[in-house]
Amino acid sequence: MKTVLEARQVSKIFGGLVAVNKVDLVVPEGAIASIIGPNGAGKTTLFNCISGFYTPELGDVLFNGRKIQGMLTDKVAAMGIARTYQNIRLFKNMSAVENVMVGFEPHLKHGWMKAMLKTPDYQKEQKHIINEASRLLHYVGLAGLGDNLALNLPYGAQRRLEIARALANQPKLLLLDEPTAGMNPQETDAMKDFIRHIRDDLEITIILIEHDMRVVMNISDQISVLDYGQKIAEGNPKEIQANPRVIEAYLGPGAAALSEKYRREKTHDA
Amino acid sequence: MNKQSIQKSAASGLVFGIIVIFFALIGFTVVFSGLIQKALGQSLGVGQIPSISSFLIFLGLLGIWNGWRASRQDKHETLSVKKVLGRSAIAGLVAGVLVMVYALIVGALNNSGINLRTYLSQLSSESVRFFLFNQTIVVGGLIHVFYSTLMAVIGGFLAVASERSRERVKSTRESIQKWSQDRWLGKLQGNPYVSYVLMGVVLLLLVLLPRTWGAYWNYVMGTVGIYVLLGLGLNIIVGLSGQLVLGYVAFFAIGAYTFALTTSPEPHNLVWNFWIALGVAVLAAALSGILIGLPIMRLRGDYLAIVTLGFGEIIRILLRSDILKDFTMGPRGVRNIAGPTLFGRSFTTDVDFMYLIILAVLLSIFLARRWQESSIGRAWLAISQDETVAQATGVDTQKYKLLALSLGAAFAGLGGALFASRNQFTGPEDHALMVSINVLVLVIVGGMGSIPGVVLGAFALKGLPEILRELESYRLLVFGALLVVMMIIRPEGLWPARRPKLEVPVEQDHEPVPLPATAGGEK
Amino acid sequence: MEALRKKFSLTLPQNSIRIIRIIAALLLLALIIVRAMDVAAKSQFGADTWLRLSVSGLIIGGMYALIAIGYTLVYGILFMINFAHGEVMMIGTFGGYFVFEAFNAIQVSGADGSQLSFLNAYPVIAILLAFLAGMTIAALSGLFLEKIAYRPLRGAPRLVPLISAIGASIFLQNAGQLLFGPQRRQYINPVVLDRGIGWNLEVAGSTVVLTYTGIFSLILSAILMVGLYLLVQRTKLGRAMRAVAQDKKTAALMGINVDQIISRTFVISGALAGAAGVMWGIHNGLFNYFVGFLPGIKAFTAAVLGGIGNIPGAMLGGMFLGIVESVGPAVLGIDFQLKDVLAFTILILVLIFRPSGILGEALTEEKV
Amino acid sequence: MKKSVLFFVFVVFAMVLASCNGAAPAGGEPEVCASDEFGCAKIPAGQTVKIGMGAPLTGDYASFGVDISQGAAVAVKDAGTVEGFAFELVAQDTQGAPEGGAAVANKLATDPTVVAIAGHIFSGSTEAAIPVYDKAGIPMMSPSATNPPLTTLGSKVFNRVAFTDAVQGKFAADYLYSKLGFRKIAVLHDGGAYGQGLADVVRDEFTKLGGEVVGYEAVTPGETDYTATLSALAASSPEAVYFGGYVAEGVVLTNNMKQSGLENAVFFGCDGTFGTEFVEKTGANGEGAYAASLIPPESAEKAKFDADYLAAYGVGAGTLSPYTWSGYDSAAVLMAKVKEVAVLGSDGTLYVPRGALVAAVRGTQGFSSITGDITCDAVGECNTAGPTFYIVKGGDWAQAEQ
Amino acid sequence: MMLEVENLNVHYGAIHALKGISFHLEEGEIVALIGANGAGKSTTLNTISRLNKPTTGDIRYKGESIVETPPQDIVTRGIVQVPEGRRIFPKMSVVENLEMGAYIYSDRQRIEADIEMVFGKFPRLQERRKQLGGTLSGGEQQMLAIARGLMARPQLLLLDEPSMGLAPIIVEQIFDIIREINQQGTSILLVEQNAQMALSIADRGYVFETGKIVLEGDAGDLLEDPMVKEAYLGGG
Repeated sequence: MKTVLEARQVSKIFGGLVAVNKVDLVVPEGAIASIIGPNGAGKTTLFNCISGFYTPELGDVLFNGRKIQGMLTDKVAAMGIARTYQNIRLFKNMSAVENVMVGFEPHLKHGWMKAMLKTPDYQKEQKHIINEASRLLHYVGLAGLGDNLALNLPYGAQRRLEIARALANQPKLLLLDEPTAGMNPQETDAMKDFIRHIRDDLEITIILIEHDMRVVMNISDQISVLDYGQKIAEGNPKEIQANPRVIEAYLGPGAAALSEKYRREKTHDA
Repeated sequence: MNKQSIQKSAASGLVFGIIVIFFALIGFTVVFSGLIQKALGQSLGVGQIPSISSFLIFLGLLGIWNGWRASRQDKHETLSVKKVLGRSAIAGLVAGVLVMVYALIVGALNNSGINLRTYLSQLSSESVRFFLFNQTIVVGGLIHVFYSTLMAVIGGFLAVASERSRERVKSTRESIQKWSQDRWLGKLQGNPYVSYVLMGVVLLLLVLLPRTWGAYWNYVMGTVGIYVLLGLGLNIIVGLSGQLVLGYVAFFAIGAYTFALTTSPEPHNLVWNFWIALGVAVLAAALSGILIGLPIMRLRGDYLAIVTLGFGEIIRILLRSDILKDFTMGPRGVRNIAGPTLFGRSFTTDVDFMYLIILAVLLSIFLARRWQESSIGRAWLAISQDETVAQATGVDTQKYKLLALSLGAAFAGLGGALFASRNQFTGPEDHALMVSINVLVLVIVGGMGSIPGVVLGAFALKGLPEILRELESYRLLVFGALLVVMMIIRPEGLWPARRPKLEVPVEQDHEPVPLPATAGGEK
Repeated sequence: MEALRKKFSLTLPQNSIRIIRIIAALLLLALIIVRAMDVAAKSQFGADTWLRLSVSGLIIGGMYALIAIGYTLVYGILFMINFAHGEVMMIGTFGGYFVFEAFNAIQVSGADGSQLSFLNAYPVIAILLAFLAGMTIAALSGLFLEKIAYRPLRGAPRLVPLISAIGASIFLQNAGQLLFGPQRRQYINPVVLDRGIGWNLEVAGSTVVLTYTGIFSLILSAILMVGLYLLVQRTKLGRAMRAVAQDKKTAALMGINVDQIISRTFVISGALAGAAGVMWGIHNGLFNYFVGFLPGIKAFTAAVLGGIGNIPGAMLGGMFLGIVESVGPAVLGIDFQLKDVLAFTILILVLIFRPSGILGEALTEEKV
Repeated sequence: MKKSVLFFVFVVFAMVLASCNGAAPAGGEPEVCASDEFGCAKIPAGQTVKIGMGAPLTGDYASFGVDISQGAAVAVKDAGTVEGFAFELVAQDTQGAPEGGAAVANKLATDPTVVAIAGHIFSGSTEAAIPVYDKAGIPMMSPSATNPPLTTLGSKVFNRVAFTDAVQGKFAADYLYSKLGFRKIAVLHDGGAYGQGLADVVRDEFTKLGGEVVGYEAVTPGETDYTATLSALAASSPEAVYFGGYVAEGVVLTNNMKQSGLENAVFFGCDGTFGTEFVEKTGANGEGAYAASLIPPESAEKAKFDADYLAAYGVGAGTLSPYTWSGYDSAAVLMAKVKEVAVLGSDGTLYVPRGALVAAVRGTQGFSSITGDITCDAVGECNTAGPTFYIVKGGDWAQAEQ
Repeated sequence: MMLEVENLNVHYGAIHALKGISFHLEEGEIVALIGANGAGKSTTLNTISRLNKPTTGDIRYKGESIVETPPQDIVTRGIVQVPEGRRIFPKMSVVENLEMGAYIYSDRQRIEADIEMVFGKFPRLQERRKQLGGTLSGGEQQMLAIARGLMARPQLLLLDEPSMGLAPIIVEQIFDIIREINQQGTSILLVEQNAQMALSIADRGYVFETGKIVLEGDAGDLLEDPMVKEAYLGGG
């Protein structure tokens, strides 16, 4: 299978603190790859290295075989890497459909002169992206909400709008940073299905940061575990769940077991 | 009456007492009374002290307001006459006593022959006596107490009355609104021709008015027009692309000086054609936008603000400096700048120039709208709201920020060139920091990112001080206060920007809906 | 959806921009050094001149620093530029002035039975009271400014308080003019602080006067700065101020009265500006209602130069700016008229290479 | 949609309001109006004859504007009436800037009862105003616009009682070289048109005379510490420092000279630094400083004016600016000329033929006032006599050896 | 009765965030508020802490209404909130953060003693006492946030999403600590999205949905409730 993204020995240092320490990551085309790990383990920093926010001090990031570290984020986006954010970052005072239209930016042909003159091909292009943006909103389930300001949308809708904006980039690789954070189990399930759907339908490779193990274990083809900036394990969900290092550093006994423990204590007290 | 209520009333009285004293100290009591007297149609010579009755009206207005404010302490309670009487009386009494104490001190000092004006420039002997109603200090002070209390109580009663009739006023207003909605406004709103008719009327007025309203208003409105140009430009930079630029005057100066130096016989004797020079001025300003922008692309927010402020100051200081004197004429400025010519004829009367400015404004509004509503405007807005994310979404932020700077600068260049041409003179003092601040203020007062807002803001900012000329040396004081009040009561600006409706319905059979369109509650 | 690609891109990759920037910086530095060496080789100025220039720079820098701290404190806590801060200083200047005037008018008999003004009989008390008055009235005006012009705007978009501040600045300036008249006034200093006298140093064959007023201002600003630093770092109020600056909501949850702390911040910054105002009057003598404008702009520049929101940065920025203004033109051999051009150029250069000022935290991408 | 309706209504309303400035035609005009180049100013019965003034009343230079307008206001009080009509001074704020000057000029020119302009203050503001008054035919008499080229613009209406920088500079250079015997001077100015103009003339003339100008610098107006600039100048040890600028900076410079290694150099100012304020605020430091002025030492008129001014405004004449007396004079000349040409119409309206007034002002000969006899030449220089030089002696200005 | 909330309504501008909710908390209890994001749980806590002002309704603490009490006095009375997202002061050291928690007290010795006390509970923090808050890991920050809350000697602790964004293994530690604090006599009002965990340690629970309480009851019962199971426990 073809490799879409490859990180080789990527390291990122913040004033003495090694946030990402020589991490290797290989993501094959069409995969859903998850990155898990405790808070502060360097997951988001790794994302930022891939999407061009940070330039790693060491190592290479290759996208479809081309080195992309050091490139500005807009160039990275134009190449086909789109992302969402842990704490939703939309253009709050623009309408939802405009948010998506901004996502088409790397693929627009016509500049300010043509916009000033409103040439026919400029108008055609604009019309095209309005239609496409509306279609994308429809696709993520926000049909009819497009003219609302982004900040007026409910929480779940904002998460989806963020994905729609990322999809408007027409990415080959989609980075999702905690897409189910703050969702209830129903919404989480729907999101899980949707992520899989995007992958299958649009043939986009997806890298996921996620805390909800039900999501991660359910949809991932490959899971990488980070701890203190280092990759401590990699493999498919089964392997990860069985990996003792992961359990020790991250998973613990599991929520069900914990819950059981507290309930026992409670009855004990009583 | 509980303790809290008494405290609040007393506080209101305190505030109003201080206001009255402040007005007295800055001589506003005399000037405003004079204005009232003039408004009542009585003449008032220069330097003459106005009549006591106009002063009483002035004090009365303040007193009534005091009583009104003191009475309405809580939005939710219903007022009763008893409540109001106590509150307003306390407020009036506190204010009155405070003013009396002031009057006693000032009056006594004045009577003892001390020249208060050595330290407080407005406290002439006459104005102090005027403040005491030309009575002795004790009588004058007591009149203040009595009058302040009386007026406050009246204000309290007015508050009750207005509250009792509020329901009625509200229902009347609603019914009128409903009627107009049904009868004509609603119909008109639906009618696509209305806006054309209005547009026609405005155009007609734009054609007719410069001919009729005289040189002074042509001058004032011309200045307003030039500030509209500046505002449109800065609106692109600050309002759309979100770069806080405090040195906008640099572009204005570059436009003005480029035009001036290429058309004036002194110092270079390049007497270029008006239109060529205009184009060169605009281009020079746009280019300077790019040049200034390039090194500072990484800066954001207040850092950008201070750096651009520095650029503005550098340009101004250089223009007036000795080292560039041979090139820019130093502090003396450039004179004999050309007016517009067309086919060998020159159009330099105020009316012609007004038309030129109107044309420039209309053209600029047209262009600014085009850009704002295009994908470029969208990219700018995205940058202004979250630059990091905009860039990660594929927006070439450097390109767009530079574009915004250079387009904004081009508007400033146009404004500068017209400004220089109209005045036939430009000097370094035309390009001081206050211009940048004024333009920024007009953009925000009008409503960030809103083109009609810019027009309104320019009227408010450049028109208002002219209207306030009646207030003479108080006009900037009043202007400053109005600015604060405006920001408090309407922070979004006079005419906030709206986002256009764009979404088009999608045929249902196109794609399956993969997510239930639920909304996870509200914020 | 067809993928449409941009064919050309003029933007250079980040690394090459960085390299260009470093090369430019080195070139610039080399240019400055060459120029300075050239000027030095001509030895137009002797050691005495250099000493005079540096002392003058330090004195003015100290005052800039005090005012700059006010900008930085307020910025740190409310993220707004208190444009009216220069006017607060102006009010402080007037406060001190009136105390001196009053004491000058009071006659007392001195130790030897001669008639003296109170000002000269008890100069220490007079100076203390002048500072007390100047600082108090400036602090109060800061307090009222916050209450009237800024508090109602809490939570409004960032530029709104800025405009309000500009309005307040215009208002205060004009109120100052109307109250006290447009004429320039002069501080009547006690004889011990006469502006003309000081320590005479023999340097390079000529006498350099270190005026008492200048040294006094310099020492006092140093004391105030140290005091402020201790206040912010060591006291409960200082901790509360830092907490509010970092996170208002959480600070409120700690039982901190956020509004009160903000008010106190304005009081402190006003008091410092007031002190600077009185010093300004004592050292420079002349002032009128416009006195706050230029120092206000300069101090704002200094605050940004040092990294706005950072207190040591404001101090450093103020001192640095003062020195650049007085020594810089001489070092580079340019007209003194262009000292502001030099100051702003340095500001721009500093910010190009350190986009958040000398001591400001590196402006990394906010945690994404 | 609703908003845009409001918007249009607003625009229309604003414009209509603004255009409501019509003037009613009147009958009973005297013949002279018909033949006059600019027609007549008509002042209906009960109104006042207005003397305009464009002056900085707010902003950095407010003290000049306030002072000069107050001086002119005293003149208005003294002027009495013309044919039963009172005079009125209309001082408008220019903030000292050209932009404000043009605005004020346009505003004043639109008022039919403004007959003459005692102004403007500052050359830039004046320059922007001249074309407007030229068109309207309103004579000007500036008390303080000293920039030499102003009278070379070919304007009919512009005159000034202030002498030009060129005249003063030449005299000053000569005085420095010949009278005081200095050979090495430094020249400073405040970066303004006035100061720089003077400084340039002095530098050029002094060099021409054979002296050496060892330093030429500008200071930033409004600052209160120039020790750095002065210290740098001190390195070339000039015998005197010539300063072109105003009293505020002059005072600071004089005071700072003592701390900057220039304690032995003489401060030589101009008419901008003359005045009681200089003496008051420099104290001992000012002793031996020079300045120029167009004011004769003492006269009965001056004494009366000083007393009137002090009584009316609580501050001494000359404390706010050195041009108080010029302000009085420029207004006084204009009103005297208005009295000469004004005609009372049969309808009770006062007619002031504008063209005749312009000519009358330009033709002023030997009008006696505080600043001496005012005689205008063909281009409108009404004070071509040289300045009187003053020196501070014993804490007051005394006439220097001429 | 420790805390009674009665018919509480809160508006943010035009948005009606809380629509007349009522609940109570007995002394020594752990009460869990569960529900989806945006259901109004955090708003409830913020209203109790008086960061928001309710439009109508009453909040009584030990029988006294605290609706008009300013936020700093709420803390003085013993109601302390540990906010969502930890929100420790990033540029202050661990010790300074703890001192901020004891802001309402000025007795130096007692504060020192309290710091030692919380260090006893959180040994990890003691190791990092000089470190700046911003450099701590997520779990450590959450511990610091709770420790800081304890410094105010709360009688009622409001915990907002203590498990948010934490690794499962850290969540366990945090919940252990919460339990311990409760057993030492502090009542706890716990807002959680992790309904299973929350209800496991809580005595009683309330289920929020779009600004209303739709279900309440004993924690154990809620855990078994089919509707809760379906909506918040993910069915399985």
